[in-house]
Amino acid sequence: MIGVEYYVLLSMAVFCIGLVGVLTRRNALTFLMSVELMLNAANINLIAFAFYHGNLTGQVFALFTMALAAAEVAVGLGIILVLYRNFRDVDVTVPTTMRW
Amino acid sequence: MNDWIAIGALALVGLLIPLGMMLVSYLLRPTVPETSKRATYESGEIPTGGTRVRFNIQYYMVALLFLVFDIETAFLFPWAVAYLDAVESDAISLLEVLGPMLLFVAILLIGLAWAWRNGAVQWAQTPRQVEADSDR
Amino acid sequence: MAIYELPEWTALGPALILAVTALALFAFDSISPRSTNRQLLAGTAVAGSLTSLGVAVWFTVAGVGTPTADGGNGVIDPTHGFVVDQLALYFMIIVAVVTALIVVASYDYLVDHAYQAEYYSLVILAATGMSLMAAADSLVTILIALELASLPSYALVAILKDNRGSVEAGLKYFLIGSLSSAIFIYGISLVYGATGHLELAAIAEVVSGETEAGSGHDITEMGGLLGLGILMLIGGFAFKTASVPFHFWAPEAYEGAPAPISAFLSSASKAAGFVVLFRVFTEAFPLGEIGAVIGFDWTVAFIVLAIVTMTLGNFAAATQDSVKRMLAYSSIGHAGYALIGLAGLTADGGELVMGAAMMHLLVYGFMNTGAFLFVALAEHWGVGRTFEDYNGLAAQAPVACAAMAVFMFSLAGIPPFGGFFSKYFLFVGALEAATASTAMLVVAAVLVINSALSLYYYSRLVKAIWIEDPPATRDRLAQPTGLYAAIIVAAVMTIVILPGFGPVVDAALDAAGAVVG
Amino acid sequence: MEGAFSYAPAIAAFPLVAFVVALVFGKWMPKKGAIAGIAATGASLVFSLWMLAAVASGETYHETLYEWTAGEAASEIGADTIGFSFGILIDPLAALMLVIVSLVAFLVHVFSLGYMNAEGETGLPRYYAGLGLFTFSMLSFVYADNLLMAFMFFELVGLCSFLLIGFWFRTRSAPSAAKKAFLVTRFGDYFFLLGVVAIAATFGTLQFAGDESFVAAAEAAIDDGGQLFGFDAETWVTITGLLVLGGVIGKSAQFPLHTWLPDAMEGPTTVSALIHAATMVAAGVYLVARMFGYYALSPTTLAIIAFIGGFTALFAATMGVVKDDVKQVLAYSTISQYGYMMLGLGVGGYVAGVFHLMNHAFFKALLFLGAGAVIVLMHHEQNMWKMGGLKDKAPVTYYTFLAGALALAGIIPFSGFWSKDEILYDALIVGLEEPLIMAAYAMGLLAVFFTGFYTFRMVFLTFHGEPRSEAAEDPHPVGWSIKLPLIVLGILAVVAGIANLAPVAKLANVDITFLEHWLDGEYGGIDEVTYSAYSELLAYETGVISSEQVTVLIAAGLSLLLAFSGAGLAWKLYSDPEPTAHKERLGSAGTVVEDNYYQDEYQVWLAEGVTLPLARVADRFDQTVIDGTVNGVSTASLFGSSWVKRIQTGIVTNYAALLIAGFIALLLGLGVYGGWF
Repeated sequence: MIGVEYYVLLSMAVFCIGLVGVLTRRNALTFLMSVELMLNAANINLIAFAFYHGNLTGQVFALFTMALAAAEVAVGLGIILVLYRNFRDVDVTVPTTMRW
Repeated sequence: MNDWIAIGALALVGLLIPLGMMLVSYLLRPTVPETSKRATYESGEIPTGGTRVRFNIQYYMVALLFLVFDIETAFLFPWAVAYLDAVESDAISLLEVLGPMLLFVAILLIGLAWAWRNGAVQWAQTPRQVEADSDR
Repeated sequence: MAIYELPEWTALGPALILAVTALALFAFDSISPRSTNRQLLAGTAVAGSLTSLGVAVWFTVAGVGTPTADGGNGVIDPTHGFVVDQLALYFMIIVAVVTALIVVASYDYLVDHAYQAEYYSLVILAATGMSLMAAADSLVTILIALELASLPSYALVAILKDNRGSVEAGLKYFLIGSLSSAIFIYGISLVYGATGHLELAAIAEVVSGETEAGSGHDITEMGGLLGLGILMLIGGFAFKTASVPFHFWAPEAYEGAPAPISAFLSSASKAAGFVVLFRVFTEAFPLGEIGAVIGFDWTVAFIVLAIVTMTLGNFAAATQDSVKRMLAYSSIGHAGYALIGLAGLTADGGELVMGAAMMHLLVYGFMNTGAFLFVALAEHWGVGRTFEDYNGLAAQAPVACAAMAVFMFSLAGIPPFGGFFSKYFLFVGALEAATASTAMLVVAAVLVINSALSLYYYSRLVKAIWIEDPPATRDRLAQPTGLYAAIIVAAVMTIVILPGFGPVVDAALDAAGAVVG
Repeated sequence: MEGAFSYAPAIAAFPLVAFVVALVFGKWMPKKGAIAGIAATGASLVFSLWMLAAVASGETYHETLYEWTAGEAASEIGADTIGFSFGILIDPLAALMLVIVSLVAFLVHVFSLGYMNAEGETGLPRYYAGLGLFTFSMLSFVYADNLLMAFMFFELVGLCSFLLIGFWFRTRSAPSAAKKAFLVTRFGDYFFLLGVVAIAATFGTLQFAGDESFVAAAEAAIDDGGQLFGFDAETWVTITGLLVLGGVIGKSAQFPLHTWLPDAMEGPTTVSALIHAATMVAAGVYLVARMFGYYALSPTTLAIIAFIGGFTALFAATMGVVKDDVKQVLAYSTISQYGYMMLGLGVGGYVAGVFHLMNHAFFKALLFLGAGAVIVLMHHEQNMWKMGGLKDKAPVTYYTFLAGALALAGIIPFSGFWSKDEILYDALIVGLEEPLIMAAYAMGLLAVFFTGFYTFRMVFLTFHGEPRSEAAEDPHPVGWSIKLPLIVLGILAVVAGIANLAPVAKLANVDITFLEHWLDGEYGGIDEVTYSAYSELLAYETGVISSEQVTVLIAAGLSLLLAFSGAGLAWKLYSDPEPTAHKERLGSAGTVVEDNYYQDEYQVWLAEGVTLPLARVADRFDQTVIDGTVNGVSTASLFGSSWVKRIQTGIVTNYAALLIAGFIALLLGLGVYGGWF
């Protein structure tokens, strides 16, 4: 049986990949995908720990996380659409009318 | 630890096989450049326009709707799993079993109705249709 | 009163009423999507939020959450994952009040706006989330309620679809928000991993060693994991409360959003963030015991965050040109003040400092909402956004400007107004906590310094409004009823909360005692 | 009379209501607030008389109404709690004073109808509001039962005088006079405040009367012979008494803080009447009478009071001699007369001092109102050299004014004679044993001559002779509202002396010293605050010349002689139809006197030569060091601000990076702190 720590390492790796994506990619959609990656890292954890602790809480929670992720994407895509309409671009570094 | 060596070896082999095949193919094949080879394949039709077409915004709308409602159905599964046991159990009344899910579905229905009435599922009109509408 | 004759799930009434209101608005919009019956829409939203407020007040008065020993009805567990106690009701009241105020104000702000029904239903939906946050006592419900509050907020900030500022604000809010919630959820997964539970009480039992974690391992082995998880939770809440370092969205989101929404986010949303913060940290990670597991008490983190947040918010606000942005930064500063409520807790006490933070959030709910609504009024007039543009408004709209002066002085903490008292209690509470930890002395000192600095920029606005001469070219200013009503109510409350401070203090201290003690 | 006292607060409340009414609704009221003021002061007068009757029937009232704070505080004599409260003390002295104050205030209000309303003044609501507040403050001060409450209303009285003296604030002189009055009296009050604090810290109580009073505590402390703050108990009582006396000297315009009073003539004449006769200036002397038990414990303080009083009496009288403005003459006469009261109190003549306070209130109010009437007659001309001949044209004004003048000059049998003579008699009998008091007595006696002179100079110049200006030839008529108060006060000026015919009593050996009995609590009083109780405390030896009757005769004869000779000299010099000025004959002395002994000049020099440079140094310190620090801090803050806000670059990716960086910094910091690594 594979120890739970490997799952944690895997999830952390996925989380960090997502994080790097957030920090380096300028396309709003990629940003969103990277965040999804981070959420999935959390899901890995939850499932692994649910198995480890022997209760279903984590699995159910993962279900909720997925639903939330979907809702978030829905709202996010809507915002990205109006972003494109206003700025003619989906680059997140373009809108800088407000700063300081 | 030995298990891990085996896994590592397997991974290595798994990586080498496709790479080797690509290498062999590269060495053996004749090179005959031809434009139709580079063209986009569209089920045998002659391609029109570039690959980077802009999709109609309605694609996103439908995709969003699909995404949201699709994911919501995932919540039905745990309920469905527990349903039979719950119905047979004496401790829980039928209302307590069905009520929450009916409420959940009702809320979803309100959402769907809203999206529908606000034109989210209505396919966008082409310019020609708009013209036709205004002519009438 | 006859609380017990009601089923227990009705204890969530304030939140459920809001939910029903939101659904009713959606249903209405489904039936007639192109209706512009603003009276009906706004009226429904106001009625819903006022009913929610009334029910929450009624529950408080009826003694829901008051310990049975004191003649109350005790804490009620309406359903799995929720709890209705004094803390929950207190913050439900704040949320409902702010919602009512901004809905009333929005009536005028939204003239000629295309998405009336959507706007109101999203506001009420977000309020539902915030109200649920107040009662959530499991990480699952907390997350769902938090997202229920966040997602409509993203959309609301960006609701002016053709306004680049609004869209940009929405984008930034959404991106930082999604990143923060990813961190938050990951934190939850780590806490779950370390303890095997998501209910706060169950987590606390594991942390204090009363029960074993699900897998039977010793909790101290997982100390690092739990510590990282807790820090990530702090991150998620810091986003919601606009605290450093998760505050970056706030200046832009508040500046770009429609002003009523800025008011909503900076008052209600922040308060909701704080109630979850208070509940999670006092209930799930009991002080003293947590130190043995992760190596330090989490108050240290909040001391650092409070100091940095206060300082950054106030310093950045000092030299702003745009009034709305100044208020946005000052809102960050006030989040820092409220954080003192957690920083000053000790293992065996701290109701005073936490109660003070809660009082501050209530008073802040009025004065900050009022201030942003004044900005909404200015946007309605179209006078511009900088301090100079506000010059001499008092000559043309003395009532609203008097109210604004009240808000500014109250925010700065000048004696006759509510803001002074809550800040004073915070200061006293911080000093009291300093007996346990000398770092709290620094916190108290920073509080004073920042208050002094804040007086500078708040009074700058008062000076612009009242003392400077108005530009000759300004037209007559309209007097929109709804906005005026909301502003005046907020101003009156900011003032009368002073004579009525006794009950507020009692309520806040009781609520704080409920979770601390 | 049961329950009369429960209405006592109303006495002060009426004028307060009038103040509010005049301020808020005055603009729309028919007489701009005058009616409200008259009604209120009239009601106060009725209630005061009721209190007087109640006290006469043998009751007194001492009640704490509201305690605004109380707590633990260790005081020097060992009391460990202290409370600050509002309370009412009505004993014979307070009851008498209440009647005087409300009567004068009432008459001044009535007079104002003719003086202010009829003359078409603007800002009348403000005027009547000021009068109302003034009356309220003074009445509250009078029946205050503790020193702190007295202090508060003492200050309020000062504020009201500021408001009313500066009533014509558009002129150049009135605001400056108001400021001067305020500042000079504040200077005295500063010491008063110190005294209040010192007494509170020493005895842990500020009550005037009762077992808990600071007077009783001081007496006990002196009897114990212990030390208070490192001083002998008596020395310490002297020090605190002198501190409180600072306030008295300022308010009662005693040397050297008298300079504000002549300038205060810039206010409306009615206000002058109120200030001089019954409120502000009287407040100082009343305070000494109120806490006379405390001063009686310290012979040093008493001697100082007596000497200052005697000196001021003479000093001010000489200045009054050369003034041309009718109000100025009266102003200096006020200073002089209050000097007499101080002299009387200082030599232990408690009854005499209070008696003179009462008589003076009547005749000085009369004189000022008379002067006001003259000013109305003269179309607002105040220079006596432009008057003359008003005797026949305004007989009511003339005869009442003459009654006041005779009382002021101390001519038998007018009221002023009886009280002044009693003061001088008391001074004389003490002076026979104490050389310092003898000197004070001598000055007081000499002042009688000058008083007679300047009073009749004023009368002659104003009313006698030929009219010397057009205004005097054709005086403006005055109405009933002016005449009525004059007549009332005129009668009182004539007959008030009956209250205490001490010389007659001593010579004829009949018991007609009603006021003495009154103040002695024979009709009703509080034990520790009676004349006889004070007499026991006094340490003065008294002497007589051969026998008491002879001494009485000598004292009375001397003062009468001097008064008559002063009046006679005035008659000789100024009773011509066309009187001429005689100032030149005084030579350089005249110049000195006319310039008020350069009192203003030296005080200005003190202010400009000493205080101003000091203030400049302080200001320089404030500007450079303190402000520099503050400015530096604010500059640094704003610089920091402009730096801090640069973090917010506007690029959301940077935010994410900073957010993560901040999070990692927190993680590392706490990790190190918690020992994770």
